[in-house]
Amino acid sequence: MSEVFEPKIVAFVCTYCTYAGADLAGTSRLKYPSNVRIVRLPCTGRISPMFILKALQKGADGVLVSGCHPGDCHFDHGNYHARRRWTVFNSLLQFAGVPEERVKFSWISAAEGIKFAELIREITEDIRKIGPFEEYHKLIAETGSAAPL
Amino acid sequence: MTAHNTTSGENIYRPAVMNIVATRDEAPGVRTMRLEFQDPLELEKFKQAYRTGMFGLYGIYGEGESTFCVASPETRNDYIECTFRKSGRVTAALASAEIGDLMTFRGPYGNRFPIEEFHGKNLLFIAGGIALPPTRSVIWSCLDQRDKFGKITIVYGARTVADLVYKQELEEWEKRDDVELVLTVDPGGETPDWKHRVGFVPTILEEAAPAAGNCVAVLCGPPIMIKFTLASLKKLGFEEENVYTTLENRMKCGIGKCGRCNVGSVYVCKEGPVFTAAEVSAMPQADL
Amino acid sequence: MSIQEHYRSRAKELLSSGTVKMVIGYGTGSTPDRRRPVFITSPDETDRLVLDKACRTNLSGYLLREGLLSDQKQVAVFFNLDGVRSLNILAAESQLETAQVLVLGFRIEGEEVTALQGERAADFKSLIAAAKEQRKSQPPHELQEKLEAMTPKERFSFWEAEFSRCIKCYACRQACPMCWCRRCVVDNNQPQWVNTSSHTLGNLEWNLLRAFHLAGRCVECGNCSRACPADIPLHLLNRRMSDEVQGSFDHYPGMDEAQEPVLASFRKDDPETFIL
Amino acid sequence: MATLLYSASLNDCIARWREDGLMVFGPSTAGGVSGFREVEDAGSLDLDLVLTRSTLKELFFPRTEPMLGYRIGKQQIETEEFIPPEGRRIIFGVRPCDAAGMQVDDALFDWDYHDAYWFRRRDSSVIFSIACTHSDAFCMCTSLGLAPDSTKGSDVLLRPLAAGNGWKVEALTERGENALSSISSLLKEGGDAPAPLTDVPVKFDLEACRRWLADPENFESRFWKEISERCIGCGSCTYLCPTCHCFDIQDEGDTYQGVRRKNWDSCSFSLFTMHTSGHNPRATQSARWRQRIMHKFNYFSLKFNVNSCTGCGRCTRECPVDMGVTETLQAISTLQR
Repeated sequence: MSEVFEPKIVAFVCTYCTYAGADLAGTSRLKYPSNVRIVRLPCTGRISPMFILKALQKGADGVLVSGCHPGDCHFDHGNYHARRRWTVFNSLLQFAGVPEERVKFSWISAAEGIKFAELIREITEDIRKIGPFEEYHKLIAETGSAAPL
Repeated sequence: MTAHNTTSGENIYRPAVMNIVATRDEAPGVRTMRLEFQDPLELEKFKQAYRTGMFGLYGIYGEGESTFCVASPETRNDYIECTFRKSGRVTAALASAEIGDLMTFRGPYGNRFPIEEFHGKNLLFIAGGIALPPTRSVIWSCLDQRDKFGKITIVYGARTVADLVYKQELEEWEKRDDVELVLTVDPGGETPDWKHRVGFVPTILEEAAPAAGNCVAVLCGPPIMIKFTLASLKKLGFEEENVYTTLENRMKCGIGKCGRCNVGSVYVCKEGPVFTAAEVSAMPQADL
Repeated sequence: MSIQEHYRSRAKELLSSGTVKMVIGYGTGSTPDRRRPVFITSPDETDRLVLDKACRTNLSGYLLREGLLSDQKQVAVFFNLDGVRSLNILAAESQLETAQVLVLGFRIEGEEVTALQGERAADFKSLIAAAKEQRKSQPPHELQEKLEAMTPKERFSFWEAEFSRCIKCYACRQACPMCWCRRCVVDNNQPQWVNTSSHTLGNLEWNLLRAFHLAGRCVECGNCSRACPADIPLHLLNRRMSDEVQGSFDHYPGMDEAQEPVLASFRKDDPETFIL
Repeated sequence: MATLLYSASLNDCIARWREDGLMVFGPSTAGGVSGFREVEDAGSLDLDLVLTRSTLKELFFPRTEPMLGYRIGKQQIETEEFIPPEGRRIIFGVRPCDAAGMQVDDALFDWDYHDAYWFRRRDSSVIFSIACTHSDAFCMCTSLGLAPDSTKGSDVLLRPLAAGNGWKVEALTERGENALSSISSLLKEGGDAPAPLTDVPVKFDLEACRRWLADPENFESRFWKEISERCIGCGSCTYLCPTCHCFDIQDEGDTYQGVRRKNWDSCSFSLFTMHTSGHNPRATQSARWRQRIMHKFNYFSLKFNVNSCTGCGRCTRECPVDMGVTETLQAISTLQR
């Protein structure tokens, strides 16, 4: 019997909104898949595209980057800067052939525990449908290093 | 996978596994570790090969390897001591390793101090800052067979009192009556209770050095100190052939392949790291 | 007078009068079809300067040579419009002052090389503005269109094959006038974000990261593609990035030296259709 | 009478070798870039190229190769050695300059410490070189004391026939003889005339250059700065050189498991010699170009009695700013001592 594929997803989130939203999802006992590993950062402005590449390098099947809604940034405009970077990096990834389902971006506030749970569910299901990121995993395997995720 | 302690002897890039058995913080960011070979065969090979002056590549898998001298003398070759400053990726990892952790050693490589040629002579050791370790291995090699040498003088300086390394050994040497120890710190680096000298090594050396006749000098330090100290030694009448120093260049392989440590045509890893001042003078100075 | 003669005599003038201390231009290469950068410091040497349709290299990177501009003296450089744009970006990014750079401007169109009017970066503003408009209506790049039409999987294998040839010689970076970092991110090892090894994964990471770092800064001069010994169509990545910043933020890099870097600025109403 | 291999039989030769369990490599083009790749038939070979873009070196010293795999436990470190397998290989259609490069690096990789990564591949490969009947503006083997039909580093030398239908075959080593014996039935005897070799003009006086380089007075000559002024410090000349062998050792993975790799590195890179302290013995691009030239034509020959340049001309051919060994040595030949 073949093993059921469990997508490995890394979420880079800002601590003020999305992390708080995830926390709320937890304290509200909302159920969402345990496939996501959350990496908490001070602000989406701190989330470099290199983080996304690193997650993929370590074997992630999907990545979520999420922070405060525009206008809500704790540091006033960190997420506006992040948005421009995402726009550019997202189109670069797609041009390079990384399917859009694999790298997602969202705004989730501290009050949106439900949105967080639903989004994680949705992303996990989407990736489950398209399967492991085999093209990338093949490249990792060629390096001889393991993908420890 | 094969366990590491089966030696194949074939792969020149494969390091030996070492147990960290002791560590000592010497100065801010500077640490000494004592390492023991996990594999007795590797220890045997080391004992056969190691002579004072040689160096090794110390490593942590996942971070890489870094080159520094073997700070322990050939007269005490059951273990390896190394002293390093935390400054890059590998040394940062080594600095956070603890007693009982494993690390790697590849070597010993390079040439040695011709200690038997020093027999019957007076010895002058000069070191600055973190460069005491390579000098220290020669000092102990000589102190461990003290009767073979004449007068021994050690001139050691650092920027500040806190930057002096091997403080316990300095105390030990100070107490011995067969060693003259001259300690100095740069002006401004002294503490209120500092009872030794204050001044730069070349200046202090000119005041404290023994006569140049029948004397060999061993000099290690940062390039700028070497430059001025060599001038002082010249003034004191030392022949370049009687002054030994070590060169330290960036290395990856340590065995003459990777191509980065050469000064002119001299591969520091194979033909060094020990050179006489005369040999260093013959190198293209712009490449140092 | 041919454009080459025109600029030779202008260079001679500039050097003899002491207006500039150096002219960076093109000279003959090791074969008849090659041109190489030359650095002229004496008015007697200006006849070494060549200007024709083979002069493609963007020379602005040389302006950042250590110490070259530190004495406040001026340097004249042969630039096409891309070159002037890269000069503006270097100024916008505080790498140099345009007051120290005198532009010997030219344009290559087919077989014809013509002089551009003006000698200061700011003189080319309207030409650059026109180039911006022109870029909006430029015909699509054939290979780029083909790629866009592929499935992600096909695109991934296309790039996988291309990047597998990369030898990590960093000629793209070294040839790029915009890659002025003293220490490149790939050379930082604490942490080591990108694999330095030249396996396909390391190559992919490197090339994507470089393309990202050039987004909104690339003037599409083509230095990287010409330098690449593995013939990887690097310009396609940069071109795609340029499309993106122009389409999404109306940003055309190198308009003038006051232009804000696109990824260091924002508008509250920037588009965000892809954000959930 | 001489031993001949007709082009028409080449496909059968390749098939025979492959049946014998050998891998066959040769010049071929992929993605517009030529290099040595494994081929299954003669049709995939690009034997008309003056030279491949990438060198033969890559088959012996890959641009990145795993050396050791490691897995770290509490009390022991397990390692796995990735010494290349001894799969036997025929490398067909090598140019004599590339083959000569093999011998240059043999000396280095055997200098007191025997590098198994290099020699396992050397020992299991048979190099079939083809003498050159055409060359381009960048070729300069004759300036280095080599020739379009040099035999250094080759196991078999093939001389193209005038009719263009095959090669005159000459075994140079035992390895070469063995490789020929397995295809002996496909070889013919005949008196066909070989084609004339290409004429590669001598471009500089090597001995004069070496004398100039050996003079310590010239180490800090202004010449170095002037000749390297346009160098952008990329590694393409070193990476495409058939003899450049500098490398880096890099760990990939984490502190639990991963791979230690040997990666190409280049003396052109500013960080190559940079000390942790920030001191850099070769801090300028001119110092680095000097190192490259000195290493090839002075240091290496002092140590191993051979120049580490075989005159392939790739450094100039592929240089983004049209520099290279040729220009520098030509300039040195004309310098007044």
